Amino acid sequence: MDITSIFTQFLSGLTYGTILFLVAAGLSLIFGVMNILNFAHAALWLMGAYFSYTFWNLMQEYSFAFWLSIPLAGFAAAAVGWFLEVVLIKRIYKRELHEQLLITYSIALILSDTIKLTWGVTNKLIVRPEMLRKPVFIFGSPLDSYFILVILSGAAVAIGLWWFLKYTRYGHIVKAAVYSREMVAALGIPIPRIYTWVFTLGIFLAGFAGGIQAPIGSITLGMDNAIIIQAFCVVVIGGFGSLLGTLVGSLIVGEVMSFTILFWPEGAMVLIFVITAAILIVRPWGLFGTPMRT
Amino acid sequence: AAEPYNLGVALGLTGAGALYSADGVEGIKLAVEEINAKGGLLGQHKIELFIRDSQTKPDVGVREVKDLILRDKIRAVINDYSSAVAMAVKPIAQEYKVLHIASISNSENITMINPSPYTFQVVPNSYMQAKAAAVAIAKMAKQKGWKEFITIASDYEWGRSTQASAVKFLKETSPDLTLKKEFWPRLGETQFTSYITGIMAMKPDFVLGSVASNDNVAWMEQAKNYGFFDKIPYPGSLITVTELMLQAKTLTRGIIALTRAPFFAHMDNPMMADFVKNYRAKYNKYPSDWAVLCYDAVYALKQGVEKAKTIDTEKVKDAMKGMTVDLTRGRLTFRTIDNQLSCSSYTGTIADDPRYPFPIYKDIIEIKGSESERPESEILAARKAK
Amino acid sequence: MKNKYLFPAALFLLAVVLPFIVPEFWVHVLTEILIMGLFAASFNMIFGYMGQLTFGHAAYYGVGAYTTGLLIVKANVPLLVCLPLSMLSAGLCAAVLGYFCVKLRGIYFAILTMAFGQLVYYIIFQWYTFTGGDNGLQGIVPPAFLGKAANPYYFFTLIVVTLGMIALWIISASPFGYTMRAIRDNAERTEFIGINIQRYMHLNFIIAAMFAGLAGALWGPFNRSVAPDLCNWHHSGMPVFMTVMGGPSNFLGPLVGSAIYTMLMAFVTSFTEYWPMVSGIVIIVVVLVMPGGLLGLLGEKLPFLRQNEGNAKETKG
Amino acid sequence: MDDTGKLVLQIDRLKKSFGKYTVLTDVSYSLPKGEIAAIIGPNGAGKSTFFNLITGYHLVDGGTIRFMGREITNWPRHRIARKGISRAFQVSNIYPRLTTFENVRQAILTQQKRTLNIFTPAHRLARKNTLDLLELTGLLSHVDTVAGILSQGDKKKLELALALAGKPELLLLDEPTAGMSSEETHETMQLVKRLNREIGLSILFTEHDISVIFGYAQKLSVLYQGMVIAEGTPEEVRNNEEAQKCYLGEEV
Amino acid sequence: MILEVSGINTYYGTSHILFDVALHMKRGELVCLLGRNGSGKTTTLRSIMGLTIPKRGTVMFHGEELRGRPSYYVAQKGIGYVPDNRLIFPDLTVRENLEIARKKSEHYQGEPWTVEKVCDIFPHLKKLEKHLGGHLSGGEQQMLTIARTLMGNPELILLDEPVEGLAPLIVKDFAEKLIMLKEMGVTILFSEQNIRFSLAIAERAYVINKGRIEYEGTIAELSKNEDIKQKYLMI
Ligand SMILES: Nc1ncnc2c1ncn2[C@@H]1O[C@H](COP(=O)(O)OP(=O)(O)OP(=O)(O)O)[C@@H](O)[C@H]1O
Ligand SMILES: Nc1ncnc2c1ncn2[C@@H]1O[C@H](COP(=O)(O)OP(=O)(O)OP(=O)(O)O)[C@@H](O)[C@H]1O
Ligand SMILES: [Mg+2]
Ligand SMILES: [Mg+2]
Repeated sequence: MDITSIFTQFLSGLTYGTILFLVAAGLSLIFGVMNILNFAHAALWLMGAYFSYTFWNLMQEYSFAFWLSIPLAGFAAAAVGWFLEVVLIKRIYKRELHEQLLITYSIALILSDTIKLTWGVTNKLIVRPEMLRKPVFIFGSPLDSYFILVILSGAAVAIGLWWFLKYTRYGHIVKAAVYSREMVAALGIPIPRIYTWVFTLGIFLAGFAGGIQAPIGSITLGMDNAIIIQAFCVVVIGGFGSLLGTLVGSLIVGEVMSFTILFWPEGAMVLIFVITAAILIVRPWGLFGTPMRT
Repeated sequence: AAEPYNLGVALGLTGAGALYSADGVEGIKLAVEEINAKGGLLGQHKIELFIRDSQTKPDVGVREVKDLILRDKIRAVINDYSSAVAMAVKPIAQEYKVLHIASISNSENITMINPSPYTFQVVPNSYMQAKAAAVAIAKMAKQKGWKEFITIASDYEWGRSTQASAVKFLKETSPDLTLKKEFWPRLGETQFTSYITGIMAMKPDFVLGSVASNDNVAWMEQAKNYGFFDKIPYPGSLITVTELMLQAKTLTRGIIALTRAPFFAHMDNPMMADFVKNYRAKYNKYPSDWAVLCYDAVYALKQGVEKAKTIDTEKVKDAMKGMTVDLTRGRLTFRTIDNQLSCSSYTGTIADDPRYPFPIYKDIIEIKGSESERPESEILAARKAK
Repeated sequence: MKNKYLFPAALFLLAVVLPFIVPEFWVHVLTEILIMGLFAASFNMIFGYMGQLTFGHAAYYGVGAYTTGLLIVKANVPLLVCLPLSMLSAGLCAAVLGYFCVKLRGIYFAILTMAFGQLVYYIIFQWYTFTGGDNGLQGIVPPAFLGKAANPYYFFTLIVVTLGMIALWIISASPFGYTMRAIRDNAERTEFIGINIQRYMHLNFIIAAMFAGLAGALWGPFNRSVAPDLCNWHHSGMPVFMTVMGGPSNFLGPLVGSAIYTMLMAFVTSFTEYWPMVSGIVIIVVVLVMPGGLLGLLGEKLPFLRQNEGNAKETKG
Repeated sequence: MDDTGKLVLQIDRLKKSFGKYTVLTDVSYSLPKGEIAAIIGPNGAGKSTFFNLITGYHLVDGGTIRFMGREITNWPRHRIARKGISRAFQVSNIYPRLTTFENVRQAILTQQKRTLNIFTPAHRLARKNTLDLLELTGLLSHVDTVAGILSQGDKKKLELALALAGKPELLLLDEPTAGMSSEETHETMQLVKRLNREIGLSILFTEHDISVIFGYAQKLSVLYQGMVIAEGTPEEVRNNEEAQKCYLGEEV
Repeated sequence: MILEVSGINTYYGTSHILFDVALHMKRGELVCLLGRNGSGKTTTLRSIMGLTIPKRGTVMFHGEELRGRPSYYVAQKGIGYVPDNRLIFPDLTVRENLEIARKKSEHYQGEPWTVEKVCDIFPHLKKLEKHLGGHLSGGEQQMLTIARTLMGNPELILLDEPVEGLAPLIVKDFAEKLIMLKEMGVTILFSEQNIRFSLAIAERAYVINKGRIEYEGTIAELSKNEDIKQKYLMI
């Protein structure tokens, strides 16, 4: 294998990793702040992709449609997320782990049928602007030009979230709230409101990631099924609630996928699970997470 | 009125097969409507449809079919998108003596091994398709002096059996071709970039693809944006009418591809012309391969009943053995040895056509069933080995 | 005092009588309820008694199913021999994987079991030459004496499942079972009274897996085929649904949950392809309205259903 | 040494740090069989840590711990417990969702090595022993109460019962009477004293309540800045200047 | 009068715990709430804080009705609470435990508290800054919870059994700190079992028994009232 093709493979691992990061970032944020593992995250991601398609489709004649539909997808998903939080998720903060998992899993089921009812079973395709239809070459390695946009968005989300977590206390509030919600409230922290907005923000990220995903291939039902498990792996490898961890975890999964495909194509997923299991056994809180009492 | 004819449909309405199955259901509904409008089977038995979701999972498929048989008292079931489901349903249908018509799933194993007299296949099976692709490719390989190739196939029954047969044929017909590498993306994969760059880096002379439904769309879209098709010939992979319609705007023109039942190849057949007309009137779109195949499945059954002159399943089953039927795809015969319909596969070059809002196949080559079927001797040998 | 056996006895009687009353399709559903009920009850050994949520229990169910499937298809081994062998293979598998799982707790435990479950799934999926890959195995035919009709196999299942449930009941009421409850309640304290909790949890994990394997072994001959989906994480979610619906703090909760869930599915899928939405809504309602599951709710109204499981709620300030 | 046979606990140069933070620098301690002794010291002196090291909750960094002449340093917790050291925790650490009865029965069954039994229904076993112990600790009126809703004082009693169920040779009590009213405090300490007298149980406890410390301990050790700075009879310690300065304050 | 509680009745489920409890605090007062185990001291403090909401009665803070408000709202108004079971966040470091509690509060007029300033009061905490809350000794946790409450800049602090588990020397030291806080203008209401400590520092006392306020008066008066002391405080 020559150096160019290694670099090419690295680049595609990077793009894959970025997409995973975009999906996992919101998941990790929600888990990090609210201690809820959101099974419905990928469904909302998918919904974001469909939203993006709809916006694009409605505004097709304008040249900005393509660009605008991506953030709009984020907002539309955030609205759904906000609704879900206020109506359902709010009721389960105090519940046990399995009940939270069941509720979010049920939401995922309901959402995927909602998607099916709304958009039908036919795949949706967004036609990219001319300038994004050809590959670019970086040191002789081809790269889908759209992925430059993807990587930039990934970076933007990473920086934005880093800022959010660094300059706010949300990360700490959760660790405190896990132990005693009552005490946190007695310190004057309005948990319900914080949770609502963090959840909404997390879902905004999911929808935005969906919008970013939409022009990559085609949008189909069931896309969320595969990615949610991979996103879990990312979060586990990187460490629950750690932004840096999520980023590193995504890149690890992306690159592992990308390179295993060359040597042991059938084994890519197996390897990801082996890595995830190994991390859990050796360092359950992940590469960058902090141990939490259970 | 006479007793109705209960017809079950168990297709993967959710999961990976939803896209194709939904079209199939539409084809079936149209056929049933037409038949019922004429009084039903034998002019008196109205067909009643019972539609279930097999979820593209074998054990769910089995449960749903059992339910159809026991509660809805169906006499025949059209099933499934997934070959694995069809294979799981086969013994159940045989046990309860219910006809089982496979109209989308096309693994050869459905009819080759452990054959059931109740199971019929109206779609060209994986062997026939692979052979058709190989014939087309071998010709091109000779012309262009190709030496090395790579395969990419979805990692499940259909992808595997299609890939295996195609590689075998290519080796037989063009011994100097070498298979450089096999790629096996997971069924349901959405990100193909690593495969794309991996393949491009190896610079094969051509790539043979058997990627399934939704994944196929994603794969081709993503590959295109890497300039994949400009660099590497991609002949003989399955690009059905569904993809032609879906990717009308984005599909790379000029690719040589393979499909199972393109309606435009048989517009000269009045039955097909009528079907397309009615289908468009009803659903406001052109029929995909799956709509055609499932429509044919119902008509094959109808003609079986007419030949048996009764709706009694035992008699219909016997009547259909080796029967010749008139379908949208022309006059075709079920092979006696395995109940496989001896139907054609189609290859051609993807190109725009002013008559349709999407590209179709140009220079279609119809590879007849008789040219592509597995020889009976091999089937017998395989059954013996089992 | 004895009336705590009343409810199980009534259920058993019902199970004996029902197949003579209901149409054949429902006998199949009943068989499924029993098999899934045993599966869910085995899951509850880990969830309800040990206090850990496993999301990979289907792996052991699948290993059991494949053991029986392979033995029947490839070697024509009698079913009665297959059952203990399936328990053994599932137990062995759990002995290896469980060793690592029991080191973790809570969400980490849930995810590790899920990762291992997926691993087993992918191995079965990929190992074409041995397991038939995603095709699964066909031709798993029950022995002739069980005949072709639904009832004989149903009664066979009923006997096996009843024996399995009795075994689980005995274990759960034994000192070992109470040690599990103690570990669930306060693992740290349990160490200081002199118990090697890792070892006990491992043992319990293996026991639970063995019974999951037994349930799996019954599935193949019932369905005539097995497929890798049986090991998938989606399938691991089923016992979770069932147990939560039925009530994890009641020994029969998982079985009752299996009945509700299976019948609901049999019913819903017959008229809509939007069964995921329906089941999603049902689960949400159950979780929100009946936190203790059906038996938990009924237990408040009908004391005879209640068992002294040491699960009374702690009133927090 | 000849008198090892008479020492239940013999600790030699024990060290413990958490990261850079050293809690115990060099602690040597011995406890003769059948004695009640107390360890006192300011908050954060390392008293609980000392107990945690003996019972295997934390790993020892240096030094040795001998119990009945046998070295038990860094044994796993459950082995130490089986060997005969029981403890009651500073913050009550019981089974909140099991009943008081089940709490104690669990500890007794463990002591009787019957917990691997998967055949006999648990309710047939150890009933009498459990009730006896509940009576002894004054919990009989709460047999079927779920332990989580017991009052603070009763939780502490249950804590003691769990420790006693292990039939220990050595009992470690970490602030056994914290949160109890003065009546209950003395009832509890009387019980402890009785056990010591009647079955010769060796007891080591910590307390901040001066009346308990001086009322019940036969031997006092003052732990300060990671070391034992004073040791002796209550009288000796009371008059020790250092002990006064760092712990008791002037006016005792 | 910054706090005026009148006629509150509080229930746990169906059991009636507080009966018409009334108390009031002036700015800068140091008041104690005495009573036996289970008499309702904790419940009274929780009722003011909004952690258990009284069924009837009023809790007026600076003339605003707080009964029925969520506890975060009460805290934001300027009431701090130190629970008897400490509730240190075990997974946060000492510093994080303090920082999470930092907030403005409506009625506080003094200079805002900082980590440095509270560490001046409890110098012992300074060297534990990076330790996890869960690793602290019992007494250290007690210091931390008080310090944490100060970080929220409360005008009124409710302390539940503040000296339980503290070494005698620290208790003495702590008594001085409380007086110091009081002199800084912070109003303090605390419950205690340690009568000696209470009588030494408080100005006024309430005695509660079986959920009813049985006595109210200055410490000087209480010291003289042997009847009340014997009947309710058992000394
Ligand atoms: N796991 C740990 N990690 C870091 N520091 C710890 C840990 N456990 C204890 N410490 C520190 O060690 C010191 C001794 O704590 P210990 O609990 O032994 O004190 P103590 O003497 O029992 O005090 P108290 O009388 O207040 O209960 C404390 O300063 C505490 O912060
Ligand atoms: N969560 C609860 N559920 C039911 N009853 C409770 C609950 N918490 C407290 N009680 C009861 O309320 C009464 C008052 O309790 P409270 O905690 O207010 O007493 P206290 O004066 O603070 O006692 P202590 O000095 O022991 O802390 C007690 O009888 C107690 O048993
Ligand atoms: Mg201590
Ligand atoms: Mg109190």
